[in-house]
Amino acid sequence: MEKEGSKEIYQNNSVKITVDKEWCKACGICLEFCPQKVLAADEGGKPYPVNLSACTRCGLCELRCPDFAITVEGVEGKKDV
Amino acid sequence: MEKEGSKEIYQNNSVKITVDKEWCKACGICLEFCPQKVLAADEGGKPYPVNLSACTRCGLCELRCPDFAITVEGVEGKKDV
Amino acid sequence: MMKDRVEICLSGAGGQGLILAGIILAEAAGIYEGKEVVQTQSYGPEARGGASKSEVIISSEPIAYPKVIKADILLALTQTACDKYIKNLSRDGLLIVDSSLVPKIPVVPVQIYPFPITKIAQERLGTKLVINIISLGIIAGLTGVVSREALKEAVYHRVPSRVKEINDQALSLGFDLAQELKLRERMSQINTNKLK
Amino acid sequence: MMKDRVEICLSGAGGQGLILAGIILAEAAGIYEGKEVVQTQSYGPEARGGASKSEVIISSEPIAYPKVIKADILLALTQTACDKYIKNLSRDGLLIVDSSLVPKIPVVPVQIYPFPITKIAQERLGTKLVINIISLGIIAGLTGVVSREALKEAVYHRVPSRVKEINDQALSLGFDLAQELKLRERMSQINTNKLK
Amino acid sequence: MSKLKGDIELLQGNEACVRGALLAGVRFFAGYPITPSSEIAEGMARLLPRLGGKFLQMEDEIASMAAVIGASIAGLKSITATSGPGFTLKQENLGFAILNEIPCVIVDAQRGGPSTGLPTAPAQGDMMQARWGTHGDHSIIALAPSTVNEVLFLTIRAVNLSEKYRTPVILLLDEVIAHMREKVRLPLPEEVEIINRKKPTVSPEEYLPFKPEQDGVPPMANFGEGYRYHFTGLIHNQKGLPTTDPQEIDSLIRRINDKIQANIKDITFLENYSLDEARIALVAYGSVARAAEGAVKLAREKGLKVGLLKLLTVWPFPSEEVNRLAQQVDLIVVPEMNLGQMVLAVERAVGGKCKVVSYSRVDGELITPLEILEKVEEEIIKK
Amino acid sequence: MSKLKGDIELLQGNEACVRGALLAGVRFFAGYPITPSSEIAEGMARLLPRLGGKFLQMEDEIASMAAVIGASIAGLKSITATSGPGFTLKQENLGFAILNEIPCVIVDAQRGGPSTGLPTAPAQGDMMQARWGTHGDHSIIALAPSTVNEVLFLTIRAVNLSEKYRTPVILLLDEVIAHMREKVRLPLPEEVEIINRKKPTVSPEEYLPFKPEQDGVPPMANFGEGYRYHFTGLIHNQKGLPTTDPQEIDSLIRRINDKIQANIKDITFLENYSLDEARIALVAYGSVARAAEGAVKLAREKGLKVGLLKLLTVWPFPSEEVNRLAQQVDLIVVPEMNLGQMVLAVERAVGGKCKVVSYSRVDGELITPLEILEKVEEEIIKK
Amino acid sequence: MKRDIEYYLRREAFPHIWCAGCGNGIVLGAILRAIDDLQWDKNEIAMISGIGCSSRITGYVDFCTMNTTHGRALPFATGIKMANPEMKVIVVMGDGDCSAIGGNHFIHAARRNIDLTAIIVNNMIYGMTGGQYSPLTPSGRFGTTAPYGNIDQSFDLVKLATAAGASYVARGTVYHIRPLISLIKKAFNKKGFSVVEIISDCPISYGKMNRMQSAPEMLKWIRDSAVSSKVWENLSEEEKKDKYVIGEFLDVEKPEYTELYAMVVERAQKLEVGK
Amino acid sequence: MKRDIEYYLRREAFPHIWCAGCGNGIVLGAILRAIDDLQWDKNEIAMISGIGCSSRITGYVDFCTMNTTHGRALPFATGIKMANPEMKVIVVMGDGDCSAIGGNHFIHAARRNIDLTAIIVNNMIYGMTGGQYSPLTPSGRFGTTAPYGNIDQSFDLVKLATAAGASYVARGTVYHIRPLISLIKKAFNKKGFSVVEIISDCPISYGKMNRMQSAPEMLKWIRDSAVSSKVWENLSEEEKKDKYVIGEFLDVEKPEYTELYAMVVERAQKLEVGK
Ligand SMILES: Cc1ncc(C[n+]2csc(CCOP(=O)(O)OP(=O)(O)O)c2C)c(N)n1
Ligand SMILES: Cc1ncc(C[n+]2csc(CCOP(=O)(O)OP(=O)(O)O)c2C)c(N)n1
Ligand code: SF4
Ligand code: SF4
Ligand code: SF4
Ligand code: SF4
Ligand code: SF4
Ligand code: SF4
Ligand SMILES: [Mg+2]
Ligand SMILES: [Mg+2]
Repeated sequence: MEKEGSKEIYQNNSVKITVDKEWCKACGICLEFCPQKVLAADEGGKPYPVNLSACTRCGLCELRCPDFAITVEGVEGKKDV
Repeated sequence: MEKEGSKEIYQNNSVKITVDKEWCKACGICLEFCPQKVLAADEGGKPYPVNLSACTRCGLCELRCPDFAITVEGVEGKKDV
Repeated sequence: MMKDRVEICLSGAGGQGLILAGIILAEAAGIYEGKEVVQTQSYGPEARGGASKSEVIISSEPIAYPKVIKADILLALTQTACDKYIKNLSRDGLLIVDSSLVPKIPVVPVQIYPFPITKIAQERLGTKLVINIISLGIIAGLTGVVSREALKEAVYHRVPSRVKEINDQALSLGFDLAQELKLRERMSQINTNKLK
Repeated sequence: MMKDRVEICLSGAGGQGLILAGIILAEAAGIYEGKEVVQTQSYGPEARGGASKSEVIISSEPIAYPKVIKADILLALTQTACDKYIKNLSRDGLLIVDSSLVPKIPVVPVQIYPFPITKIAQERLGTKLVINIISLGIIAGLTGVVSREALKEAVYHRVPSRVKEINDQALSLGFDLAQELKLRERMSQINTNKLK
Repeated sequence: MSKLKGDIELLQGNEACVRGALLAGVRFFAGYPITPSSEIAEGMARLLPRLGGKFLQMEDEIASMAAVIGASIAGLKSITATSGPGFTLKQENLGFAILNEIPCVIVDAQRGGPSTGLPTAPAQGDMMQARWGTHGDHSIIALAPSTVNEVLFLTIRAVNLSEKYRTPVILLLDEVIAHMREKVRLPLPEEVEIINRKKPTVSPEEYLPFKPEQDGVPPMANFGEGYRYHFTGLIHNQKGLPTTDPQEIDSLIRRINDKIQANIKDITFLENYSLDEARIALVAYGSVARAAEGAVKLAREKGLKVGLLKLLTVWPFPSEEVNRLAQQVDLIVVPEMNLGQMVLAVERAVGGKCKVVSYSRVDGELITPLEILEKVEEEIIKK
Repeated sequence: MSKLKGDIELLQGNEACVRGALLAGVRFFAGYPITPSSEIAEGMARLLPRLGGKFLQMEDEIASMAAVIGASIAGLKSITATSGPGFTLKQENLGFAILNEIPCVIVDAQRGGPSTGLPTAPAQGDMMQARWGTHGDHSIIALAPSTVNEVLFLTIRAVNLSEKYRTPVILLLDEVIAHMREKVRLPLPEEVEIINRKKPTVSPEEYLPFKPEQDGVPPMANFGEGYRYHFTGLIHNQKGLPTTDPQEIDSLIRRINDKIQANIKDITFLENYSLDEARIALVAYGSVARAAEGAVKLAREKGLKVGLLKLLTVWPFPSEEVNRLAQQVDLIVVPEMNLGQMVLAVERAVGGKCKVVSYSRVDGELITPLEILEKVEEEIIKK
Repeated sequence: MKRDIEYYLRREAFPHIWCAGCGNGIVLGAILRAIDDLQWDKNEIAMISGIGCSSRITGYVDFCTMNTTHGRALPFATGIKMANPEMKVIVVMGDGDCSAIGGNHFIHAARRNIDLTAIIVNNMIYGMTGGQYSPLTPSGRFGTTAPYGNIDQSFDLVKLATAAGASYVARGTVYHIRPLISLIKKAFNKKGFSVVEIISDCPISYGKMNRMQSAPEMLKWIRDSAVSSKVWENLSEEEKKDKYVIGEFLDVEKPEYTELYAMVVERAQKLEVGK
Repeated sequence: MKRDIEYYLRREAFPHIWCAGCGNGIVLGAILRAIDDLQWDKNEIAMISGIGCSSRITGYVDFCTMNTTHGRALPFATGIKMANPEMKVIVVMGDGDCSAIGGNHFIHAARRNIDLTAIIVNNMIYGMTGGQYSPLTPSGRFGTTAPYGNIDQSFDLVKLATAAGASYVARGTVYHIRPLISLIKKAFNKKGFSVVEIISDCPISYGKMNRMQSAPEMLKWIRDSAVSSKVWENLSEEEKKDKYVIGEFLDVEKPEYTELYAMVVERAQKLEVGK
């Protein structure tokens, strides 16, 4: 995991998930509805990937996040979510 | 024709038509749509029966008069219009 | 009629074209003769019906108060209007009534000119729609408050072209009626004088 | 705490139950101990989020001005609230913070009592929903501004019966925390004295 | 341990308003939610049906005001509550109620304005609007409490005055008063004086719904009681039918104004704090009156002869009392959470008899006692 | 025979308003019909499309006011017209326009009130409402013509003032003025001074839509011109975004008030009739000013030293001028077709410096010169 | 027992203010005849209107009446009905009153399904203010504010009332006078929100601008443009143009508001006791 | 070219004021993604809202924006569109904003068929004022002003918009996020008045009172209660209870208002010359 300001970046060789810890309000939507159960909650309730390799880059977490706090990109560049 | 205040009463042995000359505004509806052409306009445009005997007591003139100025009764008593 | 301020009240019912008459009169005097004019109107409640009046003030000087205080000329085209507004007529004023619509002419010490305007309109022009213009002709003819030419221009300016002709005739008819009456008056005066 | 007028400011974020805490505190002092009280509150814009505060004034005399002028006691349950309201704290006031939510405790010359309230609540009671009541226990325990009995009555009166027990525990927990701290303080004082 | 006294409760201003209304016999509420008045609607929704009364949430404030009038005419004492934006929307039908002499109470819990403004901040920006918000000539009664206890009692008074004078009454709260909680001793029902609208004593045939009695107020029959008559927003005669007769018009317009002005003594509630011997007077109302009271205390501690005239009735404006005050003091300071509204009425009432100074605050915060004191001291130095 | 002068026309007050607006560059009208203002809508419906402008008949007055604001923001000079009941309904969005500093003109052709009142009778019952009708603190500009010619020119001024000060301007007619016809010399377009809203001189990135220039007025970019920014009815900062910062709040509220008050000299139009050496002054506006002028003539004929101060700008109220007048005369009589509204402002401005007397008429008839004279004489005798 | 219509009139207010031939008088007659048929007690009837020529109707009838503000008759009536559910509450509105400024109250009264009868006198124009087009003026027709022809789509009140939740919806005309009386009677009898739209004539403000100079001419147009609902369904869109459909369109049973509210009162009082 | 969503945001206004999990943020994302797909120029977009939590949306986007008065967004937008028909005008409203106080403007905008897109964030409650029931709160549910359960019938906005004259009407949800973006895109592309109602979650003001304590719980309810329009038709009334239908319901071509008005201008100017 890398940090960039308030952002935490999780990356493997196919996907990059960024969580903005400041904007995230720990609502739990992204993790609850991730089809692959990629995400888990940290102690503040904010998401981090526990299973990054399972991520299909479906983009649903990003699309449903009410706070623009999580983004999913292919490592080749921004994924069309 | 009899007069009773502002009312003019026309009557034969089956029907009695009363026109209130004060309330009547000479709109012409009653005479225009009398199915039997019973009514004609006087010089002020107000109705009077020219053909009382043709009246079927259908009551349409009374029902359509916007000014409650014409009534039709059977001579035996008020006609159910 | 050479007073500084002439107050004219045109009264009757909604639909008789009195507002238009007032406008034409004001336009004739104001635009075509360069006088100062104000035209106001008043009508009943928001809805139709009831008495209606149109007032015109003509003056050689700027007009402060825009409403008629005591009318110099009162035109009454209905009984209701006549009864309602007669009290506003000046003592040395002129009352012009349509005798076909105002059966009960009030008994007041003013000059009264009854004309069966509606009846004549129907008979001579075949329509009742121009009684307002006939009335203007009568007023102008009797009083000279505005010239015939100015009135004619104003009528032309305000009525649609398809009805210009009939309105023209109506105006003439009004002037003729006034003329006839004046003549008759002069005659009767002569006669009266003779009798003296 | 025997001042005539004690001003208490409970601050944090919407959803932390501070308004309710203020009401309970006011009710305890006002209804169950017969003091004069005023409780006011202020929140952000019409919508949710942002800092929120609940103020309680307790006095032995009628209260004219209903808002806190200089707080004698400030409870801060978020960093934002702490930063925003610390300036309202009186110089000889008391600052109580939830150290699990307020990492940066301001450096000010007042008495500061940090408690990891949320953490303890979660650990000992298994819920964060009662930090407001724990806080009340701490405040009362530390300052005696209101009695334990009165607070308990007020809590019972205001919370639904199915959560009475947990709230009761929360209150006790708060008093215990205050007690512990006081003890520790006294100890350290003794120690300090010894060193002298 | 139990409550010290069974009938003492800690109530929010808005809750006290609900309780006062119910004690006064209100059995109908129609409204539309708006901060900071919504707790009144919520309290009514909960309590009215328990008393067999009716609570209606309408589609907007216009409809709420209409429903309140309708319900009052049908015989229920009725109330509505709102804040600035909604108060503005109620104005058209408020005018209808004034002209038709319908008893009802409108609560305006003032927040910062204009427009949506500051929904959760206190202000006193609607004081003049309460007087002049609807078009056309009219008078109005408006009351402004400054404690929760006063909310309770002035709500009862508002209902009573509306019934007594057959007129809408406005209760002006502000965000502080509306949301503040204080101890209130709730009166027992039998302790509450209740005034009901006068009923006609004549038969339906003889009844003239707009014919005043001695006091300028006509008796009012409720719909459904056998008296059939007409209400209209047009100027009407004593039967209630439209008129264009100048005399009838004049007498209606003047009467609905005079019935309030002529009874101003009965309608005016004021309170004095340390005014005897005062050389400087504060005139204040609503939450600011609390600050002013605080300022008086501070001033007296400093030996300054400052007193407070607290207005509980703001409209009709107690000009006479203020004028009298102006003859006693050298200076009147009017602290307000607006740009200076009631100070205009004060200046007019004073008519040059003493100096009048406005102290205004419009930043969403309650004025403090110290600020007022400072303003007073500043003025003293100027002299 | 032809017209004496091509550009002299006999126009109704309402028509003159339409013509003035079009000359001033108005290209958008939204409204809802109501007597006695409907001819303005009708004229706009006919003439606006000829000039490529837009006429919209909305579902009600609330929507009309909203559409006018929207259109102004999108760059068209905009106007709406109504009468009492509709004016009341426009107040909420009027407040939005004031707070957001949207140039636009609202015409209120006053009729008898309150409520539906007397739809076809003149009155001046909305004078105070024009000032205080919307909730919250604000200032307003309101003009009141008394001749058809003035309607034309004050409409142009109203549009210009609204653009110059980025603020709504109210034009107060009354039924007499609205329906009256007089001769008007229509100015040629090149004779008309036109003021347009200041445009930003900075780039979109630097633009702060609520940052005032020296004169207190911020430049205004229209939507669609490349400047993207925010309007809100909440109290906002210079960017236009909501704020709860007391200082930002205070400075906005005071600025939108001050930009008008500070320029009162530029905004105030008055006329004097025979005021030099007058011992008695009439203060009047609208159609009543015509009666007052008549009364002055009558009085002068009788040798009474009476003059007239005619208010063309009624809000902000020209207190200074009235105060100065009070120092010159012994008596000010304020004739109004209401229960005495502007007289309150006069009394306040006079501050006891001379006697002020209200003469009021509320029966649907225009006050006459003689009545006013009689009132003056009555007061003279009293002395 | 049939009564003279005058039994229901405030005679002193007559002759009424409406123009010669105005449909408002015909509507008034139809309403009174329906009431007479139902033998309702005058004391139990509240008749509420807004502002407009049609709304002046309440001044002429000997019931508990109210001529309210423009567009707001329904919420006034709602207050009356809630306060006294025993009253029979009739609301008369013009097309502008009901569907322009009053549109929101109309759909909300329907949504609540409160037991009121709304009678809309649709003369397709703002009559009282002198002929401005209304939301029910057909496209292409003229008004003083539509000098180049009306470009607005007009509402179909039947569809609107149905979509909003009414219980009974019908449309009649002042020409088809006997069927009109029946529709009104059915509406009166309905428990719930009932609507009768009546196509009416305004020879002055509408007729004159749309080449129908007199009341009889307008009635003829009304007669000739009306199509019964049965026939309507089989018409092509082309054939429907410039015509309108009359008849009954909705008649359903569902819970009425004051009855539902009575249940709220019951529930609240039980809770109170239980507490 | 796809852009970062942040391109469309006013970053300085973030984090936004909405509660954790509030559907308003999801709606905002969906709108911006639709705009991004269409590659609209930010300078040409006006986004107008009323008052409510959902209406705060306009403060967060980098367009020409306006947070107007409660319920009045549509007439403000109408003024903008009429004055500058080139602009793409999007109107965002809450359920209360649109259907309670704003109901009349909604049906009239639809009637005029003016080229605006109305997006209604239907969280079934007055969120901002703390949970009073709205005209879209289902019967039987609770609100702070419905402590004994809501007795009001709720509007069906789809039916209402259709009856009133809209050109395009659809309903989506914040759960069904990709279909939602497509519906919004179609609405944006429609010439005429288009409506997208979005079932959204308000865990605070609605959820808490109706036994859904968190945003995920509310989203689950939204997911489980939604039925596609195809399936819906085959459900019995019983089965429909407590469910709602999503999909597209209307998509027709008809004359648009600003285009019709352009013809008025043409007509008027021809007459002018002819005169
Ligand atoms: C708030 C308000 N706006 C406008 C008016 C003016 N007004 C009176 S009646 C009316 C419309 C009348 O049309 P309609 O409702 O169709 O009734 P009709 O006269 O045609 O019977 C209008 C716009 C008013 N009285 N109040
Ligand atoms: C005229 C007016 N009345 C009432 C209010 C108070 N108010 C603000 S938002 C709102 C309702 C919000 O509900 P909704 O439109 O559903 O939006 P949400 O907050 O649920 O997104 C109300 C009643 C107001 N601001 N203005
Ligand atoms: S992109 Fe899809 S699979 Fe990957 S974390 Fe997000 S929701 Fe889960
Ligand atoms: S959906 Fe967004 S705000 Fe919610 S927990 Fe996930 S990242 Fe945080
Ligand atoms: S009752 Fe029928 S037939 Fe007889 S006059 Fe009247 S309309 Fe004609
Ligand atoms: S229908 Fe009535 S008003 Fe018309 S002419 Fe016949 S009697 Fe007279
Ligand atoms: S204007 Fe039309 S609706 Fe009004 S009374 Fe005359 S005919 Fe009837
Ligand atoms: S109250 Fe509801 S709608 Fe408002 S921000 Fe919170 S969750 Fe969203
Ligand atoms: Mg109509
Ligand atoms: Mg909502």
